[in-house]
Amino acid sequence: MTGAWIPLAAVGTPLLTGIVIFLLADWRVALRTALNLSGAFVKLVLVAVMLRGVANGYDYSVRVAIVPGLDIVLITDALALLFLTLSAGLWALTTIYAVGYLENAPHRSRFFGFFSLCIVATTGIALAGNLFTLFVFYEILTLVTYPLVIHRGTREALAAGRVYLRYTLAGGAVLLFAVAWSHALAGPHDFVAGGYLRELGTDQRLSLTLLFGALIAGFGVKAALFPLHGWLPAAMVAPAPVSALLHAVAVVKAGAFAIIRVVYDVFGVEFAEALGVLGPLAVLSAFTILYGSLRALAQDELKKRLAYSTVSQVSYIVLGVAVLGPLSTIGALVHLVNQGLMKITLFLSAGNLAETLGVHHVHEMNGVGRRMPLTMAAFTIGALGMIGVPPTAGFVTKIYLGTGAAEAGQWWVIVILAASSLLNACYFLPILYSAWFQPQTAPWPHEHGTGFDAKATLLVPVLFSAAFALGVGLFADTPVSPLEWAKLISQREFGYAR
Amino acid sequence: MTTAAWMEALLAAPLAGAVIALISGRRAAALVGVVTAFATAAASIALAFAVSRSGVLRYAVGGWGRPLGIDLYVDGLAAVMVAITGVVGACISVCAAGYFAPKPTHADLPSDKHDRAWLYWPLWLMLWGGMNALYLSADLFNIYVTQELIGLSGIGLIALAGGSAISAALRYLLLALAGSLLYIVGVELLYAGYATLDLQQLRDRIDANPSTFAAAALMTAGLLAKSALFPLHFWLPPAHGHAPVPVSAALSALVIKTGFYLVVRLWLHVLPGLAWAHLATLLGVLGAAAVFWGGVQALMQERLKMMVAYSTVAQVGYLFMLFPVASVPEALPGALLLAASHAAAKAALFMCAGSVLAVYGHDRIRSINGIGTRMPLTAVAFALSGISLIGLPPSGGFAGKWLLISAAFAAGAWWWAAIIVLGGLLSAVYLLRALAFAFLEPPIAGFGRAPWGMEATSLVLAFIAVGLNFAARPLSELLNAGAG
Amino acid sequence: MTTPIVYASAGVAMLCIALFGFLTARHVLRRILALNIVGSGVFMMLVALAARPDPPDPIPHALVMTGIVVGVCVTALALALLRRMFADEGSARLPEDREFG
Amino acid sequence: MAVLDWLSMALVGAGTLFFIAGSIGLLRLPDVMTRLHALTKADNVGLGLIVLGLSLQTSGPMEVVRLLLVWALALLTSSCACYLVAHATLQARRETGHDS
Amino acid sequence: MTADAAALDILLAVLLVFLVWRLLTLSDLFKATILFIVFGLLLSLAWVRLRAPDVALAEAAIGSGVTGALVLDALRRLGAHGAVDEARPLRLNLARLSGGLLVACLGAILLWSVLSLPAGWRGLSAEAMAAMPHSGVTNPVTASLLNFRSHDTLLEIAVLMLAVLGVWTLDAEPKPSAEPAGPILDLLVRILLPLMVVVAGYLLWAGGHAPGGAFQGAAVLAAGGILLHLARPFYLGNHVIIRLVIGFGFAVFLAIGVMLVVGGGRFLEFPSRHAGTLILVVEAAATISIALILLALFVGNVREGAGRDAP
Repeated sequence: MTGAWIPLAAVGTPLLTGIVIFLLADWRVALRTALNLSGAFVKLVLVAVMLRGVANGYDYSVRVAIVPGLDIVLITDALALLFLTLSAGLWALTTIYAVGYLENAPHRSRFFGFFSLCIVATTGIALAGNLFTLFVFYEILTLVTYPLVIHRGTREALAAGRVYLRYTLAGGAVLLFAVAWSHALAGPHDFVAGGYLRELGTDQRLSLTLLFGALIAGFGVKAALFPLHGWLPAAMVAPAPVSALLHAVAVVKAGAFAIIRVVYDVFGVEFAEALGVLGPLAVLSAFTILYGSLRALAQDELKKRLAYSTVSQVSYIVLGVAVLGPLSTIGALVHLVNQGLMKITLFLSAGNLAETLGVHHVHEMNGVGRRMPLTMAAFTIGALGMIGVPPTAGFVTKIYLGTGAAEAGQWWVIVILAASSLLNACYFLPILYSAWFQPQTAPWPHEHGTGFDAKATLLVPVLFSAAFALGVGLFADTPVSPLEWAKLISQREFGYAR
Repeated sequence: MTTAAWMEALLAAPLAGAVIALISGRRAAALVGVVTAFATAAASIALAFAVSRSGVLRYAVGGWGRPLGIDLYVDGLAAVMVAITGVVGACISVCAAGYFAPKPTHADLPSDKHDRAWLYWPLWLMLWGGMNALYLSADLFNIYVTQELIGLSGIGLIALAGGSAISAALRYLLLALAGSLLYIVGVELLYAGYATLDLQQLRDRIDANPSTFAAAALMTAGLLAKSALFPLHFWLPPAHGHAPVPVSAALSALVIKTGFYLVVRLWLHVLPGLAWAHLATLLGVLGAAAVFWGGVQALMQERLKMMVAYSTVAQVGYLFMLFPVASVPEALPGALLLAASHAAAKAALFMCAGSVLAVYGHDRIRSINGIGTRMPLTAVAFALSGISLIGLPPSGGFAGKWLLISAAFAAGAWWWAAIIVLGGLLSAVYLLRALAFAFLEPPIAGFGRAPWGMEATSLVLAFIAVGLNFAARPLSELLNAGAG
Repeated sequence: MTTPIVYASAGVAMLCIALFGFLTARHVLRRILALNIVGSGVFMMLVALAARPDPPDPIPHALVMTGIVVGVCVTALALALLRRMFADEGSARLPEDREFG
Repeated sequence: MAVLDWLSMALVGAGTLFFIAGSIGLLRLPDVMTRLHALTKADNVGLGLIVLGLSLQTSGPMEVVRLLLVWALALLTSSCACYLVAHATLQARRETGHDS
Repeated sequence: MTADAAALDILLAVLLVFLVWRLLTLSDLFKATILFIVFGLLLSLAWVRLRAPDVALAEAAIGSGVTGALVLDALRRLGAHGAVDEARPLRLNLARLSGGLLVACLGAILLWSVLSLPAGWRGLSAEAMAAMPHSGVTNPVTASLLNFRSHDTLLEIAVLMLAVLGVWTLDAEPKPSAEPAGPILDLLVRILLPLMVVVAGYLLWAGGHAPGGAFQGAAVLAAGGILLHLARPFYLGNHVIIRLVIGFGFAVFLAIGVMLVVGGGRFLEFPSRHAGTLILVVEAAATISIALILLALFVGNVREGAGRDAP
């Protein structure tokens, strides 16, 4: 295990940058940006090293003992790296965006400090080797995202913060109870490919089902499953980079990733099926998909509409996990990445619109395509991806989910997928139509600068993420794409034939 | 230096320091106080290491040996409590050096009290000496005298603040006195039954007869009054709320723990023979009631110091939830870790409240907008100690709660685990409510300046409270080494 | 009925009456006197216990002596606090016992 | 029963008689001044008689000296106390102006 | 047990219990205080009957003497209004009933444990007598106070010091406007004071072999001081001499304990050869300190012209 220091370095780099940035005064912009970017770059290098290592079967793991018989474990299996790559890449993009977005705003050191700590938590969740470590970093994520949600310091921000805390801390409490219960049932186990609760057999069916329910409820809060999604729309009051990174990538994906870990590495998907818990999970996620899309339809505020579409999109992943079979698993895994790319494109472009033209609501978007063509182009790519139009990443996911469901004989899933695609179209196409084909009817609420489009630092990240979203779709079959990596995971982790 | 040498130093240093401080009066009391504080802290940590190295020590004071003379018995449990008192006590002394500095920098201690501020040092060192003597003693009556020493010095310290602290000190005195007398009735019954006052001799001679049960019940009742468990908690909030900041920190963080320690010593070391399952459940239920009652009260408080005082009532509840699950080996380390991180975090919180009081002149929770920008150190200390009190992962409080919860599951009583988790949620509500105001814009301008020591020490204590997360392993090793 | 048993039972009686007196009294001076008497009751039980063996057992005597001295200290401080409270707040009762009007 | 025993019995009996007289005086007499009068006079004489009675029973001369010392002290303190109480009551009367 | 001795004990016991009940139900607290002092004196009589002369002396001097004086002084400060507690007739509400029930069953258990004690109860008297030869004194109570359980006594003196510190933390009270009590008291003081000092010295010295000792001697000395204070009011500030004397007893005791450790023994382990002298040294230092402490507690925290309000 010579490379054992690499996972620690992956968690340590953002931690170090975060602490140093906390100590910086607000006006030291250059130093802070340099620190941020170098931290992001070092992180990307580490991730690349780990990707190459894991691709050819190498494994780094670190074990730190906290309490006799209980350790913090960091492992680098293929699933961990999928989420890690996504978060590292998008963190770099969003940092650049945030530097531009928050120019001469107050409390920037505090903002970027917590921003890096948030990535520490996400990395920790990705590399967690057992349920306890996953829980520890999961709670840290709550702690460090709260100050970002209430960063603006207004009364509404505090109210949104209270809502956010109410959901996440309640989820955390249920989770603490569930993790301790799992330790009581099966002792402190690390994640095992086929799940370690299998040996308990189905004689303790009731307590195992309750445990599964508690774990899913705990993680479901962050994965915005139906009854627990209330905090996501409320948290849109946060600045754009926060809502982009956290609610499109880090926080929401952490919940989905954790559910994948629970189903595949704690219970094992066959044992879960034997317990009969996958069915209700599928129904719940399907309902969330439809519910999210319907609520998105009724939202006039752009960011609220995107928030509700995130609620429904994340449930695709949970649906893919809940449907037995290799294809739907691959669909779920690859959607983890695709949805991240597409959603960050949408949020960043929405941020551009708000920052440059002060456009917050859909009805103000008439003719914005002409005023800011590049941003709207990126927004269009993201929107089409969401609907699942062929060349984009979204299409890849839906194909795999559909064929997986058909293979598992669950026809109603395909109906759900079709209906949700239709609903996506219903709430995205009017935006595109009014943006491109409607003339500008009213003056922009408050316009900054008369330049061609948004500022460079805001525009470049948006274009990059749009390119990624498109590229992932187009070059799906190339060995380096997330789809390949998803197939590798399902083949290595869950023992399905290629 | 053998264990005995460290123990003698630990016993004599605070008492000697107190007398010197008394005699030196206004001029050098603070200097003597701080020097003694660091000496005692060093001795207590060295004692903990010595015990973990060479196991239990039985020491006959005066050379007479057990039934006739007084024995001191230093095992893992005593060493841990002494170490906690040492570390937190040293930080409190530094904070007090700044707080009672000659020129008045805070509205908390009225200006006409300043010629008597030097009295803090002899009283505080006596309190500390009393606590050390209590943890080390293995003689029932000697424990009574140390409790009186602690009680009296505590009352003197509370009365330093004057004003409404006087009636609070008087109520505390009456209750502490009544508690001690109940304790003494128990001691008399045990002495009548077994003709010895030594704890370990009692353990070998105990047999379950009604008078022993009555004695144990009376002593426990007396101790519960001292550690302010739920039905007998009403004296704590006014006493800790109105006392000067370093005093309320010392009382909430350390003095409350002596009552808890004695109940643990009584029921886990001296009387395990008795069938006390029902009493254990009663203690657990009272603990649970304390957690919820304290939490609700803390939520309704307007002032920061009163909120922190009520949160002490709640946190004491957690400690007493050890008893229903005490049969599981990892329950005790969990409770001690919880006690340690609560001590550090609570002292830090009181110091933060003190800093806010010094800067803004008041500590109303609703109007401390933006202390994050105005007093960054205090805000970070408040956040970290809040995290430890709630029991969120990267903190000592979490490790303690985790051990208690897994002990509850191991003992097959999952409902205790549920209560601990819900209690944590409740404390999250009132602590983070106060913290949220720190981020509110626009920040209100404060005019004063916090004493130099207070902000720094509160940050150090907050880091200790979080750092205790990694102390679980050495702590359980110390307890096993001391099991002896 | 030997002497120790007479005095021990008297001690128990004193203790109970004084404890009840302490619980029900509202005037702090009365509560201080009551606590002193509870102390004397316990000490009487202890000394009665010590009087049983032929050379009386000196340990309870030492305990009682210590107890009496500690009792004086606590009473002195309590009385000083009572005087200060009365001077400041005008009532010789604890805040929760005061009924106004 | 030697003559000495009879004599000390008689003396102690007389002493107690005086004490009883003093107590009855304390209960029956109307106000402070008269009660003081009864108390100090009767009790001092009573104590003297008892001391004399006991001194006959004592083993050696030192005991007698000690008894007499006790008596002398009692005399001194009770007379002073009587004066102080009288002085205080007179003062109280002067302030409040009515018989207390 | 001659019949009349038993009758005396029973009478005394009943009288004590009656006094306690009467004391706690009187509405006039001045009468209650007087009864409290009488109760203290009768209690010391009871200690004599229970063959505990040392405790009797301590009870008489400290238990009822000093405490009685303190309570009377406090009563004077409370004034007419404060001294009366209109004890409403004890109507039985739920709290009182449950409290009464609790206390009753406590009493029952205590009584049962007293009665069920085996007649041949030895306690530690055998061990104490065995250890007496090398305890340095012949009075067993002084031996157990200052040698067997010396740790207790050390902390007890610390408690005494704390009481004074506690009183000093309070605001200074205004000087009461008492004019001198007249020549008779001066005469009494001039005669009694030297006598009291001699008696205190005797008690201290006699402690080694007969009932007496540091606490009793200190109490008599303090009583002398209180008498002097009544005759000619004087006030103790907290300047260095007073603090030195107050801390002196405890400092000597602690210093000896620590020196014994430095000399190779254990904390407070008196070598039997000169335990007697060491005990005497400690007792002498303690007597002076405790006398001044008790006096300071009585004189209280008074300073010329200090204080905001007159009672």
